Amino acid sequence: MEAIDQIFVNAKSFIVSTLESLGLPDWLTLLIGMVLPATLVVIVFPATFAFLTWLERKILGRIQNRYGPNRTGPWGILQPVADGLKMLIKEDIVPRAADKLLHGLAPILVVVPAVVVFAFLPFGRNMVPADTDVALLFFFAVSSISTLALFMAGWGSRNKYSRLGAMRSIAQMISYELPLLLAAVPVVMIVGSLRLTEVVSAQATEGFFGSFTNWFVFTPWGFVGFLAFFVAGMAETNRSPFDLAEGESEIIAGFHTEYSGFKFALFFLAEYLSAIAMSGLAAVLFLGGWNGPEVLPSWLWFFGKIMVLLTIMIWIRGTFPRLRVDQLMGFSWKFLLPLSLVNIFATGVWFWTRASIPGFAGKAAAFGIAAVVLLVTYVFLARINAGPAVQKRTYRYADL
Amino acid sequence: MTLEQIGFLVLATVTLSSALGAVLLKNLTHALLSLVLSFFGSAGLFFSLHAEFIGVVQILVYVGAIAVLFVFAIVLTREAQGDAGTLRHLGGRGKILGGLTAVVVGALLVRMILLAPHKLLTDAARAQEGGGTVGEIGMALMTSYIVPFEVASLLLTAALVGAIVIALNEVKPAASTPAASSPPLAPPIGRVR
Amino acid sequence: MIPLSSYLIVAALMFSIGLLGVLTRRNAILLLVSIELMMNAANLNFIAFWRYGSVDVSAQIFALFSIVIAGAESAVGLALVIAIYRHMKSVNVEELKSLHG
Amino acid sequence: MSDPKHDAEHDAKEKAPFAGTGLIKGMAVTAKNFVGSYFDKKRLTTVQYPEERETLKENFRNVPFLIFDQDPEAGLRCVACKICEIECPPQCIYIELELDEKGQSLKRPKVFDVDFTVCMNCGICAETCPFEAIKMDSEFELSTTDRFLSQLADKHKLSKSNEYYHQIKPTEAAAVDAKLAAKKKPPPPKAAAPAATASAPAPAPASASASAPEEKK
Repeated sequence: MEAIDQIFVNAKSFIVSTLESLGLPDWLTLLIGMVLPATLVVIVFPATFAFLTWLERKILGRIQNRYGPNRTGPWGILQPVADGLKMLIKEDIVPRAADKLLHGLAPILVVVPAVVVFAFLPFGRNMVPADTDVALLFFFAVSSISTLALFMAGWGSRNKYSRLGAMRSIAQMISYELPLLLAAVPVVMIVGSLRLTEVVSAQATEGFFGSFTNWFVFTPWGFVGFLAFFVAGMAETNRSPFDLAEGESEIIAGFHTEYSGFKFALFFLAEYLSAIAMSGLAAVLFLGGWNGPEVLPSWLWFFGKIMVLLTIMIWIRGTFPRLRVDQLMGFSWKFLLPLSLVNIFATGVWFWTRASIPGFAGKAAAFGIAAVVLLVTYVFLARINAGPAVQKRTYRYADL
Repeated sequence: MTLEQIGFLVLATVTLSSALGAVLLKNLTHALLSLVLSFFGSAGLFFSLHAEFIGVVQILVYVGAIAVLFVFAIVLTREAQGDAGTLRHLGGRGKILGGLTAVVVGALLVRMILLAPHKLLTDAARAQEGGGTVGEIGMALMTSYIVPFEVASLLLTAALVGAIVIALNEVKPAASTPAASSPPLAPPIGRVR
Repeated sequence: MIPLSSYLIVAALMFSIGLLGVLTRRNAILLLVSIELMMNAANLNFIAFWRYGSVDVSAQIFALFSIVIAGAESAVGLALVIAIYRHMKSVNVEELKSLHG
Repeated sequence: MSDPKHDAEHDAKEKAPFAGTGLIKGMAVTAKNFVGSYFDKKRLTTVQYPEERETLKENFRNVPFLIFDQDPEAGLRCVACKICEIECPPQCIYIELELDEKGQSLKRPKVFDVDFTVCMNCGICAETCPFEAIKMDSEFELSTTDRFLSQLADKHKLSKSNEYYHQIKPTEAAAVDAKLAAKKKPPPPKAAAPAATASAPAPAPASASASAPEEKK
C-alpha cells in the first residue's frame, strides 16, 4: 500500500537522483525537480477537463431522459476529442473593430490563473507542488486575476453584448468572492495556519473508521461553511444556476461572444479548470483533502472527492434554472454573506465552549450551541429573503 | 550574476517599464493594464524580499479590487475622451515643466541613494533571514496593533459608505414611481369600459 | 546577493514615474493611477528596509495598513470622479476649474 | 384594498416550507430520472435513428409526387391543368403543357418541376388536384451535397407508381381508387355498367382518368 501511495514521490526523487548522478549542475536538477510536478499538473488536469466534459454531457443526458453522446467511440468516450478537434479547426474570427491586444490577451489571462491555482493544492501525502504558508490566500489572490481577464475579453471585442456580459460577470465574481473567503475563514481559525498541508493534517486521524469523523464538514460550522463555499465557488466559476454571464437566452454568450475557434476553447478550458480547482479546495478545506481509510492510496482519495463534488455540480446544473441578475446579487449579499459572517461567530463559540468544558460534554455542548445559532440564522435569513409569496394568478382581462 | 540577481533585474525592469506604460500610454485601457502589470511586478519584488504575505495581499487588494475599481471608473466615464481614449496631454509648456520636475526629483533621489555613505545600503549581506510569517503578523495585528486594526476597519466602512453615497445616482424626487401598493398593471389596451 | 540600494533605486524610480504621471496627465482617473504608483513605491521601501534593517513585524503591519488606506482612498477618489463626471460630463482635470458647482 | 392581499401574502409565507426543501425536492426529481434511466428503458425515448427507424404515421407529408397507373409515361394521371401551379403558396411548381405538331394540347405535362428547397410541404397541391394526380410523399431523406440543381425535381424524379402510393398511404390510396372508380362508372340510368368495375382492381383506372375529363367538359 505504501508503495502505491508514494509512487509519484518516489518516482520524482528517483529521477532527480539519477540526474544528479549524471553530473548535471545542481541548479538544473533543482529546476527539473520543480518542473516535474508542474508538468504532471498540466497533463493530469486538462485530461480531467476532457473527461469532465464527457461526464457532464452523459449525466445531463441521463437526467433529461436521453442517452448522452454515444456515437464517437464506445459510450461516446471520444466526444471530448471530437469537441477539441472541432474547436481547433474552427476559423478564429477577430472582429475588425476589436482592440487586438485586449482581445488576444484575454483568453490567455483567463487560463493562467486557472492553472496556477493548482500549484497549492495538496494532492496526496507529501505531494504538494508548491507549499507556502500563505497558500490559501495565494489561491484567492490568483483566482481574482480572472476577473480582470473577463473585463479585457468583454471590453476588447467592442461588442455591446460582450461588454454587458463582462460587466455582469465581474459584478458576480466580486460579490461572490466575499462569501467564498469568509466561508474559508472558520477553517483557518481552527487550523491556525494558511498552509493547506496543515489544514489537511488537522483533519487526519488514525484508525480505519477514525479518519472519517474528523473532517471539518461534520462540525456544524464546517457543514454550513462547506455549503456556502461550494455554492459561492460555483458562482465564482460561472457554473450552472449562476452562469448568467454567458446566458445564451439573454446576452448571446456574454464576454466570449466574439470568440471562436481555439480562443473560445481556452475560455471553456479555464471555466472547467477553475471548477475543478474550486472543488479541489473545497475537498481540502472541508472534506479532509487526501485523508481516507488506507484502502485506497491518498491521491486517489483526493481525486475521488473532486469527482464526487464535480458530479454534484453537474447534477445541480441539470436541475436548477438560471438566476436573474438581481436574484443572483441578492442571494450573495443578503444571504451568503450574513450567513458566513455568523458562521465565523459560531466557530468562535464552538471553539470556546470546547476549550472551556472538558471532555465529551464540551464537545456536545459546542456542537449544540453552534448548530442552534446557525439554524436560527439560516431560517431567519430565509424568511427575510423569501420573495413575495407566489399567489394564484389573477387574469384581469379574463373577467371583462 | 547569480540566479537571484537576474531575477531581480527582470522584475525591476518589468515593474518600471509597465509603470512608465501606465503613465504615458495614450489608450486608457492599455494604461490600466500596464498598471496591473506593474502591480504584479512589485508583488514579485515583495516575494524576492521574502515578504510573501505582503506580496499576496498586494495581488489580492491591488489587482483583485483596486484595478477593477479603475476599470469600472473608466467604463463609466468613457464618453469624455471618445472611444479611442486617446488623450491630448497638457499643453506643450505644462508637459515639459511637469516632466522636468519629475526627472529632477528622480535624479536627486537616485543620486542620494548612491552616494549615501551608510554601509547598510551597500552591504548586500545584511539581508536578515526569517521574520514575516503570517502567524507572526496575525499575532501582532491582534495583540499590539489591535487599535489601528479596528480604526482601519472603521476607515474602510466609512470609505465604503461614502463612496456609495457619492457615486449613487441622485433619484429625482419628482420621478418617483406611483405608490406600488397595488401591482402596477398596464391599463387594458383598447377595451374602453 | 542584492544590496538594499538597488531596491531603493527601483522604488525611487517608481515614485518619480508616479510623480510624472500626476504632473502631466489630464484625466482624473490617471491621476489616481499615478498616486497608486507612488504609494506602491513607498510600500516597496518599507519592505526593503524591513528585510535589510531590523526584521521586526511592524514594517509589514505598516505596509498592510498603507495598502488598506490606498484601497479606501482610491474607492472614494473614484466615486468623486464619477460624481464629477456625471455633473460636468468630463473628467478632464483642466476643465474642472469652475467652483460655482 | 391592500389589506386582504397583505394577509394572503402573510399566511402564504406562513405556509412556506422550510427554506431549501424546494431545492432538495428538485434534486430528488433529477436523481430519480438519472437512476431510473438505467433501470427501465421506457424512460429513454430517443430512437437511434439510422439503426432503429420508427414507422412513419400515415398522413405524414413531405414533398409532393406524381402518380402514374401502369406506364410511367402514358399512365401519368396529371393532365397539366396547372391548378396546383396556381394554388401553390410559395409558387414552387412549374408546368409546361405538351402540344402536338398542330398545337393541340395532349393533356400531358412536358415539364413538371417542383423545387424541393422552396416547397413548404403544405399539401395544398394535393388537395386542389381534381385528378388525384399529385399526392404528398413521406420520403424525408432528401439531403444531397449540391445545394441547387439536385433539389429541383423534374417529372421523372417526381412520378411514382400507384402501388407505391398504396404502400405508403394504404387507406388514403384505397379511398382515392374507390373515388376514381366511382367517377369512371357512368351515371346508373344511362349505362348499367355492372358494379363489378368498381371492384375492378386498381390497375384499370388509367382509362377511367382519360375518359373522365371528356365527360366533364
